[in-house]
Amino acid sequence: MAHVRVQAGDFDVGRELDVLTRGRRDVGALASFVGLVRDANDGHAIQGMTLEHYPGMTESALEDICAQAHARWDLIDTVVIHRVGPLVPGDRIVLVGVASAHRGEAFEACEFIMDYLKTRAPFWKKEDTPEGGRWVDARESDDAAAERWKG
Amino acid sequence: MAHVRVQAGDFDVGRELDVLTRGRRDVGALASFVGLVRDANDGHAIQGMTLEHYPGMTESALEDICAQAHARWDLIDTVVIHRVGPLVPGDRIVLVGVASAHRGEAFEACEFIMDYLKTRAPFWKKEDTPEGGRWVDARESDDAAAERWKG
Amino acid sequence: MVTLLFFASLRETVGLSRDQVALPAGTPTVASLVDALRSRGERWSEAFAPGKSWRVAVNQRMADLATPVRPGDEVAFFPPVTGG
Amino acid sequence: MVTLLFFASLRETVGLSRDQVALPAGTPTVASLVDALRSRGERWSEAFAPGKSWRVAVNQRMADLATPVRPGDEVAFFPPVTGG
Repeated sequence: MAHVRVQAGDFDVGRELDVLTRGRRDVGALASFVGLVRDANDGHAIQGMTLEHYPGMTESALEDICAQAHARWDLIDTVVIHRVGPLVPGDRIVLVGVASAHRGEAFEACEFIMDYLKTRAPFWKKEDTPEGGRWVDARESDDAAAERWKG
Repeated sequence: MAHVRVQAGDFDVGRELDVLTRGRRDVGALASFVGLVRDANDGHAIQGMTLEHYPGMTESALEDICAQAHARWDLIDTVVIHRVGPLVPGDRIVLVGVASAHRGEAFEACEFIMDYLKTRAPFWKKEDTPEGGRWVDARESDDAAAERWKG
Repeated sequence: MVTLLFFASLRETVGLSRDQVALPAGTPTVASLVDALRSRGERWSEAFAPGKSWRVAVNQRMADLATPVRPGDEVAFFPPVTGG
Repeated sequence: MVTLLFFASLRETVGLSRDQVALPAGTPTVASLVDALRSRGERWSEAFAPGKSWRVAVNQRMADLATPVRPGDEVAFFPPVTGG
Protein backbone atom coordinates (compact mmCIF):
# COMPACT_ATOMS: atom_id res chain seq x y z
CA MET A 1 0.00 0.00 0.00
CA ALA A 2 2.68 2.49 0.93
CA HIS A 3 6.47 2.45 0.66
CA VAL A 4 8.13 4.85 3.10
CA ARG A 5 11.89 5.34 3.44
CA VAL A 6 14.13 7.83 5.22
CA GLN A 7 17.70 7.67 4.00
CA ALA A 8 20.91 9.67 3.64
CA GLY A 9 21.59 8.63 0.05
CA ASP A 10 20.03 9.77 -3.20
CA PHE A 11 17.20 7.85 -4.88
CA ASP A 12 16.53 6.90 -8.52
CA VAL A 13 13.23 8.59 -9.43
CA GLY A 14 12.50 6.36 -12.42
CA ARG A 15 13.20 3.15 -10.55
CA GLU A 16 11.16 4.17 -7.49
CA LEU A 17 8.16 5.18 -9.59
CA ASP A 18 8.45 1.99 -11.61
CA VAL A 19 7.77 -0.01 -8.44
CA LEU A 20 4.29 1.53 -8.31
CA THR A 21 3.26 0.33 -11.77
CA ARG A 22 5.44 -2.65 -12.70
CA GLY A 23 3.44 -5.77 -13.58
CA ARG A 24 0.14 -3.95 -13.01
CA ARG A 25 -2.58 -3.30 -15.55
CA ASP A 26 -4.96 -1.27 -13.38
CA VAL A 27 -2.86 1.89 -12.93
CA GLY A 28 -4.04 4.64 -15.25
CA ALA A 29 -2.38 7.56 -13.49
CA LEU A 30 0.94 8.09 -11.73
CA ALA A 31 1.46 11.52 -10.19
CA SER A 32 4.75 12.37 -8.56
CA PHE A 33 6.68 15.14 -6.92
CA VAL A 34 10.39 15.65 -6.36
CA GLY A 35 11.62 18.41 -4.04
CA LEU A 36 15.18 19.68 -4.55
CA VAL A 37 17.63 21.97 -2.73
CA ARG A 38 17.72 25.44 -4.30
CA ASP A 39 20.70 27.78 -4.14
CA ALA A 40 18.57 30.59 -2.72
CA ASN A 41 15.77 30.76 -0.16
CA ASP A 42 14.02 33.73 1.46
CA GLY A 43 16.68 35.99 -0.04
CA HIS A 44 19.59 34.00 1.43
CA ALA A 45 22.27 32.37 -0.69
CA ILE A 46 22.34 28.67 0.17
CA GLN A 47 25.63 26.75 0.03
CA GLY A 48 24.12 23.61 1.47
CA MET A 49 21.83 22.36 4.18
CA THR A 50 21.56 19.65 6.79
CA LEU A 51 18.31 17.81 7.30
CA GLU A 52 17.73 16.67 10.86
CA HIS A 53 14.90 14.28 11.72
CA TYR A 54 13.37 12.31 14.59
CA PRO A 55 14.21 8.67 13.82
CA GLY A 56 11.27 6.37 14.36
CA MET A 57 8.66 9.08 14.54
CA THR A 58 9.55 10.26 11.03
CA GLU A 59 8.74 6.90 9.47
CA SER A 60 5.51 6.47 11.42
CA ALA A 61 4.41 10.03 10.59
CA LEU A 62 4.99 9.41 6.88
CA GLU A 63 3.19 6.06 7.04
CA ASP A 64 0.27 7.72 8.79
CA ILE A 65 0.08 10.44 6.11
CA CYS A 66 0.05 7.80 3.36
CA ALA A 67 -2.64 5.83 5.22
CA GLN A 68 -4.75 8.99 5.39
CA ALA A 69 -4.33 9.45 1.64
CA HIS A 70 -5.32 5.83 0.97
CA ALA A 71 -8.40 6.26 3.19
CA ARG A 72 -9.41 9.45 1.44
CA TRP A 73 -8.86 8.53 -2.22
CA ASP A 74 -9.04 5.31 -4.20
CA LEU A 75 -5.29 4.74 -4.57
CA ILE A 76 -3.38 1.70 -5.76
CA ASP A 77 0.04 2.42 -4.28
CA THR A 78 2.14 5.24 -2.84
CA VAL A 79 5.83 5.90 -2.22
CA VAL A 80 7.50 8.51 -0.03
CA ILE A 81 11.28 8.78 0.21
CA HIS A 82 12.90 11.57 2.23
CA ARG A 83 16.60 12.20 2.59
CA VAL A 84 18.38 13.33 5.78
CA GLY A 85 21.88 14.63 6.50
CA PRO A 86 23.98 17.07 4.48
CA LEU A 87 22.75 18.15 1.03
CA VAL A 88 23.87 20.71 -1.55
CA PRO A 89 21.92 22.78 -4.10
CA GLY A 90 20.62 20.58 -6.90
CA ASP A 91 20.27 17.55 -4.62
CA ARG A 92 16.95 15.77 -4.42
CA ILE A 93 15.31 15.94 -0.96
CA VAL A 94 12.02 14.14 -1.25
CA LEU A 95 10.01 11.95 -3.64
CA VAL A 96 6.27 11.38 -3.42
CA GLY A 97 4.61 9.08 -5.96
CA VAL A 98 0.95 8.09 -6.15
CA ALA A 99 -0.57 5.45 -8.45
CA SER A 100 -4.31 5.39 -9.06
CA ALA A 101 -6.80 4.44 -11.75
CA HIS A 102 -7.60 8.08 -12.53
CA ARG A 103 -5.56 11.25 -12.69
CA GLY A 104 -7.70 13.48 -10.49
CA GLU A 105 -7.18 11.24 -7.48
CA ALA A 106 -3.47 10.74 -8.16
CA PHE A 107 -2.80 14.49 -8.38
CA GLU A 108 -4.87 15.36 -5.30
CA ALA A 109 -3.35 12.63 -3.15
CA CYS A 110 0.18 13.59 -4.23
CA GLU A 111 -0.39 17.23 -3.24
CA PHE A 112 -2.07 16.15 0.01
CA ILE A 113 0.89 13.98 0.99
CA MET A 114 3.35 16.80 0.25
CA ASP A 115 1.27 19.36 2.18
CA TYR A 116 0.98 17.08 5.19
CA LEU A 117 4.63 16.02 5.03
CA LYS A 118 5.65 19.70 5.08
CA THR A 119 3.60 20.43 8.20
CA ARG A 120 3.48 17.13 10.13
CA ALA A 121 6.59 15.01 9.51
CA PRO A 122 9.46 15.71 11.94
CA PHE A 123 12.21 17.04 9.65
CA TRP A 124 14.13 20.28 10.15
CA LYS A 125 16.38 22.09 7.68
CA LYS A 126 19.44 24.04 8.69
CA GLU A 127 20.83 26.04 5.80
CA ASP A 128 24.48 26.98 5.34
CA THR A 129 24.62 30.59 4.19
CA PRO A 130 27.55 33.02 3.83
CA GLU A 131 26.32 34.51 7.16
CA GLY A 132 26.45 31.12 8.90
CA GLY A 133 23.97 28.39 9.80
CA ARG A 134 20.27 29.27 9.72
CA TRP A 135 17.37 27.11 10.81
CA VAL A 136 14.63 27.41 8.21
CA ASP A 137 11.44 28.96 9.56
CA ALA A 138 8.15 27.14 9.07
CA ARG A 139 6.04 28.90 6.44
CA GLU A 140 2.50 30.08 6.98
CA SER A 141 1.85 29.28 3.32
CA ASP A 142 2.62 25.62 4.09
CA ASP A 143 0.14 25.66 6.99
CA ALA A 144 -2.46 27.21 4.70
CA ALA A 145 -1.80 24.57 2.03
CA ALA A 146 -2.35 21.81 4.60
CA GLU A 147 -5.47 23.49 6.01
CA ARG A 148 -7.31 23.29 2.69
CA TRP A 149 -7.62 19.50 3.02
CA LYS A 150 -9.76 19.82 6.12
CA GLY A 151 -13.55 20.13 6.06
CA MET B 1 11.56 26.13 -22.16
CA ALA B 2 9.54 23.13 -23.32
CA HIS B 3 10.47 19.73 -24.69
CA VAL B 4 7.69 18.14 -26.74
CA ARG B 5 7.90 14.75 -28.42
CA VAL B 6 5.41 12.42 -30.12
CA GLN B 7 6.80 8.94 -30.60
CA ALA B 8 5.86 5.28 -31.00
CA GLY B 9 8.41 3.96 -28.54
CA ASP B 10 8.41 3.97 -24.74
CA PHE B 11 10.22 6.63 -22.70
CA ASP B 12 12.41 6.47 -19.60
CA VAL B 13 10.61 8.53 -16.94
CA GLY B 14 13.68 9.04 -14.75
CA ARG B 15 15.89 10.13 -17.63
CA GLU B 16 13.30 12.50 -19.10
CA LEU B 17 12.64 14.18 -15.74
CA ASP B 18 16.36 14.41 -15.10
CA VAL B 19 16.68 16.68 -18.15
CA LEU B 20 14.53 19.27 -16.35
CA THR B 21 16.82 19.54 -13.32
CA ARG B 22 20.31 18.37 -14.33
CA GLY B 23 23.01 20.98 -13.69
CA ARG B 24 20.47 23.43 -12.26
CA ARG B 25 20.37 24.84 -8.74
CA ASP B 26 17.18 26.91 -9.01
CA VAL B 27 14.64 24.08 -9.32
CA GLY B 28 12.91 23.45 -5.99
CA ALA B 29 9.94 21.48 -7.31
CA LEU B 30 9.45 18.91 -10.04
CA ALA B 31 5.87 17.71 -10.54
CA SER B 32 5.13 14.99 -13.05
CA PHE B 33 2.40 12.80 -14.40
CA VAL B 34 2.50 9.50 -16.27
CA GLY B 35 -0.65 8.14 -17.93
CA LEU B 36 -0.82 4.38 -18.57
CA VAL B 37 -3.09 1.96 -20.45
CA ARG B 38 -5.51 0.18 -18.07
CA ASP B 39 -7.00 -3.24 -18.74
CA ALA B 40 -10.54 -1.90 -18.24
CA ASN B 41 -12.33 1.31 -19.20
CA ASP B 42 -16.00 2.30 -18.97
CA GLY B 43 -16.84 -1.31 -18.11
CA HIS B 44 -15.06 -2.73 -21.17
CA ALA B 45 -12.18 -5.19 -20.96
CA ILE B 46 -9.24 -3.70 -22.84
CA GLN B 47 -6.80 -5.99 -24.66
CA GLY B 48 -4.92 -3.12 -26.23
CA MET B 49 -5.41 0.17 -27.98
CA THR B 50 -4.16 2.16 -30.94
CA LEU B 51 -3.41 5.84 -30.59
CA GLU B 52 -3.99 7.84 -33.76
CA HIS B 53 -2.84 11.44 -34.06
CA TYR B 54 -2.59 14.35 -36.47
CA PRO B 55 1.12 14.63 -37.28
CA GLY B 56 2.30 18.23 -37.25
CA MET B 57 -0.71 19.63 -35.47
CA THR B 58 -0.11 17.37 -32.47
CA GLU B 59 3.33 18.79 -31.82
CA SER B 60 2.24 22.39 -32.30
CA ALA B 61 -0.80 21.87 -30.04
CA LEU B 62 1.42 20.46 -27.29
CA GLU B 63 3.94 23.28 -27.70
CA ASP B 64 1.13 25.81 -27.49
CA ILE B 65 -0.21 24.22 -24.28
CA CYS B 66 3.27 24.34 -22.71
CA ALA B 67 3.67 27.97 -23.80
CA GLN B 68 0.36 28.81 -22.11
CA ALA B 69 1.60 27.14 -18.92
CA HIS B 70 4.89 29.07 -19.04
CA ALA B 71 2.94 32.32 -19.54
CA ARG B 72 0.61 31.57 -16.64
CA TRP B 73 3.08 30.30 -14.02
CA ASP B 74 6.72 30.98 -13.23
CA LEU B 75 8.15 27.75 -14.63
CA ILE B 76 11.74 26.77 -15.32
CA ASP B 77 11.21 23.93 -17.79
CA THR B 78 8.54 21.53 -19.04
CA VAL B 79 8.47 18.22 -20.90
CA VAL B 80 5.59 16.47 -22.68
CA ILE B 81 6.06 13.10 -24.37
CA HIS B 82 3.08 11.29 -25.91
CA ARG B 83 3.14 7.89 -27.56
CA VAL B 84 1.19 6.88 -30.68
CA GLY B 85 0.48 3.55 -32.37
CA PRO B 86 -0.41 0.22 -30.75
CA LEU B 87 -0.19 -0.10 -26.95
CA VAL B 88 -1.16 -2.78 -24.43
CA PRO B 89 -2.35 -2.54 -20.80
CA GLY B 90 0.48 -1.46 -18.52
CA ASP B 91 2.16 0.59 -21.26
CA ARG B 92 2.96 4.22 -20.60
CA ILE B 93 1.03 6.65 -22.84
CA VAL B 94 2.07 10.12 -21.77
CA LEU B 95 4.58 11.95 -19.56
CA VAL B 96 4.21 15.52 -18.37
CA GLY B 97 6.95 17.04 -16.22
CA VAL B 98 7.14 20.58 -14.83
CA ALA B 99 10.12 22.15 -13.03
CA SER B 100 9.64 25.29 -10.97
CA ALA B 101 11.08 27.01 -7.92
CA HIS B 102 8.00 26.21 -5.82
CA ARG B 103 5.68 23.23 -5.57
CA GLY B 104 2.34 25.04 -5.90
CA GLU B 105 3.21 26.27 -9.38
CA ALA B 106 4.70 22.96 -10.48
CA PHE B 107 1.61 20.99 -9.42
CA GLU B 108 -0.86 23.44 -10.95
CA ALA B 109 0.98 23.70 -14.26
CA CYS B 110 1.31 19.91 -14.51
CA GLU B 111 -2.43 19.45 -14.00
CA PHE B 112 -3.19 22.27 -16.42
CA ILE B 113 -1.05 20.72 -19.16
CA MET B 114 -2.73 17.32 -18.68
CA ASP B 115 -6.23 18.85 -18.69
CA TYR B 116 -5.52 20.82 -21.86
CA LEU B 117 -3.74 17.91 -23.55
CA LYS B 118 -6.81 15.74 -22.89
CA THR B 119 -9.18 18.22 -24.51
CA ARG B 120 -7.09 20.06 -27.12
CA ALA B 121 -4.30 17.86 -28.51
CA PRO B 122 -5.34 15.82 -31.57
CA PHE B 123 -4.99 12.24 -30.32
CA TRP B 124 -7.66 9.55 -30.57
CA LYS B 125 -7.78 6.17 -28.83
CA LYS B 126 -9.30 3.07 -30.37
CA GLU B 127 -9.55 0.26 -27.85
CA ASP B 128 -9.44 -3.45 -28.68
CA THR B 129 -12.14 -5.17 -26.65
CA PRO B 130 -13.54 -8.74 -26.82
CA GLU B 131 -16.47 -7.16 -28.72
CA GLY B 132 -14.17 -5.53 -31.30
CA GLY B 133 -12.62 -2.12 -31.84
CA ARG B 134 -14.15 0.80 -30.00
CA TRP B 135 -13.30 4.48 -30.39
CA VAL B 136 -13.07 6.02 -26.94
CA ASP B 137 -15.67 8.71 -26.29
CA ALA B 138 -14.54 12.11 -25.07
CA ARG B 139 -15.44 12.57 -21.41
CA GLU B 140 -17.46 15.45 -20.07
CA SER B 141 -15.36 15.22 -16.89
CA ASP B 142 -12.28 16.06 -18.98
CA ASP B 143 -14.03 19.10 -20.43
CA ALA B 144 -15.00 20.17 -16.92
CA ALA B 145 -11.41 19.71 -15.72
CA ALA B 146 -10.15 21.94 -18.54
CA GLU B 147 -12.87 24.55 -17.94
CA ARG B 148 -11.70 25.24 -14.39
CA TRP B 149 -8.53 26.94 -15.68
CA LYS B 150 -10.57 29.67 -17.36
CA GLY B 151 -11.56 32.90 -15.66
CA MET C 1 -7.99 23.36 -54.26
CA VAL C 2 -7.76 22.54 -50.59
CA THR C 3 -6.46 19.43 -48.84
CA LEU C 4 -8.94 17.61 -46.63
CA LEU C 5 -7.84 15.29 -43.83
CA PHE C 6 -10.04 12.94 -41.82
CA PHE C 7 -9.09 11.27 -38.54
CA ALA C 8 -10.25 8.50 -36.23
CA SER C 9 -13.94 7.48 -36.25
CA LEU C 10 -14.76 10.22 -38.74
CA ARG C 11 -12.14 8.83 -41.11
CA GLU C 12 -13.72 5.40 -40.80
CA THR C 13 -17.22 6.76 -41.41
CA VAL C 14 -16.30 8.58 -44.63
CA GLY C 15 -13.90 5.82 -45.67
CA LEU C 16 -11.16 8.27 -46.61
CA SER C 17 -8.18 9.76 -44.83
CA ARG C 18 -7.17 12.40 -47.34
CA ASP C 19 -8.69 14.21 -50.31
CA GLN C 20 -8.17 17.22 -52.54
CA VAL C 21 -11.22 19.29 -53.46
CA ALA C 22 -12.07 22.48 -55.30
CA LEU C 23 -13.40 25.22 -53.06
CA PRO C 24 -17.11 26.11 -53.23
CA ALA C 25 -17.84 29.39 -55.05
CA GLY C 26 -18.15 32.71 -53.24
CA THR C 27 -16.24 33.31 -50.01
CA PRO C 28 -15.82 29.76 -48.79
CA THR C 29 -15.86 28.91 -45.09
CA VAL C 30 -15.73 25.66 -43.15
CA ALA C 31 -19.56 25.75 -43.22
CA SER C 32 -19.83 25.91 -47.01
CA LEU C 33 -17.16 23.21 -47.34
CA VAL C 34 -19.10 20.90 -45.01
CA ASP C 35 -22.33 21.57 -46.95
CA ALA C 36 -20.55 20.44 -50.10
CA LEU C 37 -19.21 17.32 -48.36
CA ARG C 38 -22.67 16.34 -47.03
CA SER C 39 -23.94 16.13 -50.61
CA ARG C 40 -21.37 13.43 -51.43
CA GLY C 41 -23.63 10.65 -50.16
CA GLU C 42 -24.87 8.73 -47.18
CA ARG C 43 -21.54 8.19 -45.40
CA TRP C 44 -20.84 11.89 -45.63
CA SER C 45 -24.23 13.10 -44.51
CA GLU C 46 -23.95 10.66 -41.59
CA ALA C 47 -20.47 11.88 -40.62
CA PHE C 48 -21.59 15.51 -40.65
CA ALA C 49 -25.21 15.00 -39.53
CA PRO C 50 -26.72 17.76 -37.37
CA GLY C 51 -25.99 17.09 -33.72
CA LYS C 52 -23.00 14.92 -34.63
CA SER C 53 -20.00 16.01 -32.64
CA TRP C 54 -16.97 16.83 -34.80
CA ARG C 55 -14.09 19.25 -34.73
CA VAL C 56 -12.26 21.07 -37.50
CA ALA C 57 -8.78 22.50 -37.84
CA VAL C 58 -7.65 24.83 -40.63
CA ASN C 59 -3.92 24.76 -41.26
CA GLN C 60 -3.46 22.77 -38.05
CA ARG C 61 -5.20 25.30 -35.81
CA MET C 62 -8.59 24.68 -34.21
CA ALA C 63 -11.30 26.40 -36.23
CA ASP C 64 -15.11 26.59 -36.44
CA LEU C 65 -17.91 26.83 -39.00
CA ALA C 66 -17.23 30.50 -39.66
CA THR C 67 -13.52 30.10 -40.35
CA PRO C 68 -12.67 31.16 -43.93
CA VAL C 69 -11.00 28.60 -46.18
CA ARG C 70 -8.55 29.70 -48.87
CA PRO C 71 -6.88 27.87 -51.76
CA GLY C 72 -3.99 25.75 -50.50
CA ASP C 73 -5.38 25.41 -46.98
CA GLU C 74 -5.27 22.12 -45.09
CA VAL C 75 -8.66 21.42 -43.50
CA ALA C 76 -8.87 18.53 -41.03
CA PHE C 77 -12.04 16.96 -39.61
CA PHE C 78 -12.06 14.72 -36.56
CA PRO C 79 -14.07 13.68 -33.51
CA PRO C 80 -13.45 15.21 -30.05
CA VAL C 81 -9.93 14.29 -28.93
CA THR C 82 -9.24 11.46 -26.46
CA GLY C 83 -5.48 11.42 -25.85
CA GLY C 84 -3.57 11.51 -22.60
CA MET D 1 11.54 8.48 34.80
CA VAL D 2 10.81 9.71 31.28
CA THR D 3 13.13 10.17 28.33
CA LEU D 4 13.32 13.68 26.92
CA LEU D 5 14.47 14.38 23.36
CA PHE D 6 15.25 17.77 21.83
CA PHE D 7 15.58 18.50 18.12
CA ALA D 8 16.84 21.20 15.76
CA SER D 9 16.97 24.83 17.02
CA LEU D 10 15.38 23.82 20.34
CA ARG D 11 18.14 21.26 20.84
CA GLU D 12 20.72 23.98 20.20
CA THR D 13 19.03 26.41 22.61
CA VAL D 14 18.93 23.98 25.53
CA GLY D 15 22.32 22.49 24.59
CA LEU D 16 21.11 18.93 25.02
CA SER D 17 19.67 16.32 22.68
CA ARG D 18 18.60 13.72 25.23
CA ASP D 19 17.89 13.54 28.95
CA GLN D 20 16.24 11.34 31.58
CA VAL D 21 14.15 13.05 34.24
CA ALA D 22 11.88 12.11 37.13
CA LEU D 23 8.25 13.01 36.57
CA PRO D 24 6.75 15.92 38.53
CA ALA D 25 4.45 14.88 41.40
CA GLY D 26 0.68 14.52 40.97
CA THR D 27 -0.78 13.59 37.56
CA PRO D 28 1.96 14.85 35.28
CA THR D 29 1.19 16.30 31.85
CA VAL D 30 3.31 17.93 29.17
CA ALA D 31 2.44 21.27 30.84
CA SER D 32 3.80 20.30 34.26
CA LEU D 33 6.89 18.77 32.61
CA VAL D 34 7.56 22.01 30.73
CA ASP D 35 7.09 24.04 33.94
CA ALA D 36 9.77 21.90 35.56
CA LEU D 37 12.09 22.35 32.55
CA ARG D 38 11.69 26.15 32.57
CA SER D 39 13.08 26.27 36.10
CA ARG D 40 16.36 24.69 34.94
CA GLY D 41 17.84 28.04 33.97
CA GLU D 42 18.06 30.73 31.35
CA ARG D 43 18.49 28.52 28.25
CA TRP D 44 15.46 26.52 29.28
CA SER D 45 13.21 29.45 30.10
CA GLU D 46 14.23 30.93 26.74
CA ALA D 47 13.46 27.73 24.83
CA PHE D 48 10.03 27.46 26.40
CA ALA D 49 9.27 31.17 26.79
CA PRO D 50 5.62 32.20 26.41
CA GLY D 51 4.88 32.92 22.75
CA LYS D 52 7.79 30.74 21.64
CA SER D 53 6.64 28.29 19.02
CA TRP D 54 7.44 24.67 19.87
CA ARG D 55 5.87 21.28 19.33
CA VAL D 56 5.79 18.20 21.50
CA ALA D 57 5.39 14.50 20.76
CA VAL D 58 4.71 11.83 23.40
CA ASN D 59 5.80 8.34 22.37
CA GLN D 60 6.34 9.63 18.82
CA ARG D 61 2.83 10.96 18.40
CA MET D 62 2.01 14.67 18.23
CA ALA D 63 0.74 15.86 21.62
CA ASP D 64 -0.16 19.10 23.43
CA LEU D 65 0.09 20.70 26.86
CA ALA D 66 -2.76 18.62 28.26
CA THR D 67 -1.33 15.27 27.17
CA PRO D 68 -0.62 13.05 30.22
CA VAL D 69 2.94 11.79 30.70
CA ARG D 70 3.57 8.42 32.32
CA PRO D 71 6.73 6.68 33.54
CA GLY D 72 8.70 5.24 30.62
CA ASP D 73 7.27 7.69 28.08
CA GLU D 74 9.44 9.33 25.41
CA VAL D 75 8.71 13.05 25.27
CA ALA D 76 10.21 15.01 22.36
CA PHE D 77 10.34 18.80 21.98
CA PHE D 78 11.08 20.52 18.69
CA PRO D 79 10.31 23.61 16.57
CA PRO D 80 7.67 23.57 13.81
CA VAL D 81 8.76 21.11 11.12
CA THR D 82 10.40 22.23 7.87
CA GLY D 83 10.97 19.11 5.77
CA GLY D 84 9.95 18.38 2.20
